[in-house]
Amino acid sequence: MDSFNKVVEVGEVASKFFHGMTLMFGGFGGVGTPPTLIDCLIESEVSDVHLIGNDAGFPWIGIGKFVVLGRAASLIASHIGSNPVAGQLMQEGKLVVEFSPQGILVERMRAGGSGIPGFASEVGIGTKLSYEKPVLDIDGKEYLFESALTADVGIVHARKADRYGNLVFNKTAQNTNPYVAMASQTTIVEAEQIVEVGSLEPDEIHLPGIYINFIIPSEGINWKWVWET
Amino acid sequence: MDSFNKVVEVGEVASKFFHGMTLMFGGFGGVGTPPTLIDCLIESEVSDVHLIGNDAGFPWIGIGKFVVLGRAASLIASHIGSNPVAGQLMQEGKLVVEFSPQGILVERMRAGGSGIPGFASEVGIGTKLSYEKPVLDIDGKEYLFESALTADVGIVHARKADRYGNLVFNKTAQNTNPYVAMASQTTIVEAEQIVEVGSLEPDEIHLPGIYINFIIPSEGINWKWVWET
Amino acid sequence: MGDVRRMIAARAAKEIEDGMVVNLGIGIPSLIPDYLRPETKVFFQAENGILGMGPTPVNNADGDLINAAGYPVTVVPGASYFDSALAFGMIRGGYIDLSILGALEVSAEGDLANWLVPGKRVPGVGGAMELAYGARQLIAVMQHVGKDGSPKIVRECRLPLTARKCVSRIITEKAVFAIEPDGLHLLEIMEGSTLEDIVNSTEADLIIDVS
Amino acid sequence: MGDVRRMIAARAAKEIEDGMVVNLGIGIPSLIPDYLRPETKVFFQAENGILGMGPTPVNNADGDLINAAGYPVTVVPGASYFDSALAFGMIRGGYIDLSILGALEVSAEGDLANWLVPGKRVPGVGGAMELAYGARQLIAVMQHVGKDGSPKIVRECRLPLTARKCVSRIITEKAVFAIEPDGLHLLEIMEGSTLEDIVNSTEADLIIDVS
Repeated sequence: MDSFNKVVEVGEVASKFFHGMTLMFGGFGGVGTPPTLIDCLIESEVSDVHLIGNDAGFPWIGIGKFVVLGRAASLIASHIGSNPVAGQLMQEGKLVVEFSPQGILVERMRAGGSGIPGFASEVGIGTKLSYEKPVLDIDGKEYLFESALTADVGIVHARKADRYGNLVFNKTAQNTNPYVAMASQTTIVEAEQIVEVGSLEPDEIHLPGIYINFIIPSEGINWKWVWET
Repeated sequence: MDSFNKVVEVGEVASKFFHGMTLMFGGFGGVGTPPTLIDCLIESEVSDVHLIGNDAGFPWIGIGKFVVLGRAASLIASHIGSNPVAGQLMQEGKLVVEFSPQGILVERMRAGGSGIPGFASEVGIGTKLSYEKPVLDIDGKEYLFESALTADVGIVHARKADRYGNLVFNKTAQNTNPYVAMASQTTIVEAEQIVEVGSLEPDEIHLPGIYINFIIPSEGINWKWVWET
Repeated sequence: MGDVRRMIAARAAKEIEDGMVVNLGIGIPSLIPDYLRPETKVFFQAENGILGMGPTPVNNADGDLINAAGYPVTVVPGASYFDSALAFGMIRGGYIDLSILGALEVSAEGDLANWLVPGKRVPGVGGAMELAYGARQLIAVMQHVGKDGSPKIVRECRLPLTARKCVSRIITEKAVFAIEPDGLHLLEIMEGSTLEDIVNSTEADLIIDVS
Repeated sequence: MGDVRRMIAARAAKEIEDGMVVNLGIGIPSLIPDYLRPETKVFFQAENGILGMGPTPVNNADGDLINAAGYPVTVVPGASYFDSALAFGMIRGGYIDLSILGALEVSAEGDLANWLVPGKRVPGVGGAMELAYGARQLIAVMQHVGKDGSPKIVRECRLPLTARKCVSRIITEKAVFAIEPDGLHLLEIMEGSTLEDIVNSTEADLIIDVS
């Protein structure tokens, strides 16, 4: 592989998905979730997938399109309220859901991508979410230990990518994407625009291409947002 | 104070420095250390200062200009090799130095500014630097606990600031500056250029102005770099 | 009921002062900006990555410019975009002056329950725990009693907690309360309500500061 | 001595393969780019915040564009700038393919000592511990023996450690070694040196793979 040209056809990345994989996805309520890669995942027919991401999307938006097919075995997320099918699968015992406070979740992704095994937190102490977490006693104070999260495959979305994988995000579509890229063994980015190496300003790059393995061109958003319906 | 116009005269910020304060400074070998604020600190005559920053600068560059005056009581840094006077003060027992691995140091600043009490690390395990750190045992694995760092006052440097304190850094002068701003109770930025609120693109801002308390105009670098001498 | 929610939002808007950075939760808090004096200088933060959020766009909504509830917004001059880790770093780090969140129950000591009703639909916790932990000041807004008439301002929360001792003020359609070290103070009786009604519909003991 | 250092750098340059991301330490490693084939596609990372560092500028050095040793550099097409936390996140996270660091002592098991000589000037550890921890492959470069002729490739390091079991290869002016689970392998004898000389000036036991 030429590390200075990571652009491939959508068809080529389908083989990166595998049965039983841990898959981390960028996005917040579907915004910043890569639509073309979601369809590619659905078409790949892999199942028993362990998902990690901010939320469960909506039944017809983002990762939600995959969740409703029942091919995810588990999900680590901060909420699933926007996807009632996810809640139903959870109640039926078909989807194991672990809730993490939203910022703690993205911080755990960052830790996983930055060689930090975990961190201390006071968020959620004494609540239902803290029961299974190790408790640290540091100088007489108690903290929860929040462990790093990593994934086999990460799918992210960017406004622009150069062929090395340097990324520029757009507005609030950045959200968890940088950390998904860092924490995943194999990271695939879907970019709205692909440009030549050297055409992005070094100071305008939000995420260096070192974290990216494959780049595919986006076919654009193919769902209706809640506020459009 | 008008939070939408934090620009003040240099003279006004001198009163923010105080005897015995913990002062965090941005910069890496003096690059990205604010020269006008360093002079302001020197003129303020405060002493017994507890410094936190990447390194001790050079005797005539960056924080080094202050360190050589003997008015710092302690320094947490990753190295002091470029400032022999700092080494001498340390040997004489006049400056207490705590070494932290370079990336762990900036990560501790980030933790301090992000409400994270500390984090687990494997860097430096079994070395001289690990002796006094708490050891965590998580699922049978041992980690060092690296505690968050915070400061009373932080001094940072930026290429551009708008009057709210939104910052744009220049090239490698960014380094530790964002984290110094986050981890300090009162953060003063010295900017090469000050622009009106609304004239920076929301996606070009490297650090949101929420972290900034005061902005002063820079009078420019007033030292010779090593490679210029 | 819409009127009740708008009445609470209008009262909560008065808590927002010039120069504040404010994070508003979903539900009733999202109605608050409609009741701000237009000259108020305030920056709204959205935990998905905006500081300086503006009103809903009149047209040309941008699918990449969304608030934390998933709806299109605009930005004001001086706004910045950032990733979610920085957004929550701001929140946990104490940089949000005020957060106004919807609530299911609040205790006399300021414990907040707002994320989970056992046996009902499970939405998940979202960012509420971190706002409760990190915001310098937290105001809980809610209807004074449940649909069955049961009090929501209670001695001890029965629902799973979001965070302990985090709420400093409660605003309902009947009253405004402050939580102080010595207990729950009744600060203000809203128009259309009475002291007797408030005492009867509040489980927690009250220190009455109004005449 | 300059020639010895350049000889080591020239040999180390051959370890850099197309497509790698490489972090070079100060001292001998900083001389390596001079010996790369110009067509090598490599990205140099600097831990102060550059990916895609280029050569020293011929003129118009920029005080804000500096390598980790404090000297002016340029950037190549595709370069990016970032803060030090991200720079070290990359390093600890295993995104640096190869780091080449100067060394004071290396043990037969790959323990590295390169930051502190007790009783001498105390420079501090800088970023060495993290490069030793995180780089996928770590090559130590150094002169084969100390100024007093004492071996620097030792059974156990006497100097304070930077990290345990991190070095995979050692390059000196006399030889190239690989550290494998079964011990220290002599891979290559440099021009001007002999097997006898290497054995005599190396404290650690050798597995000799050269004829």
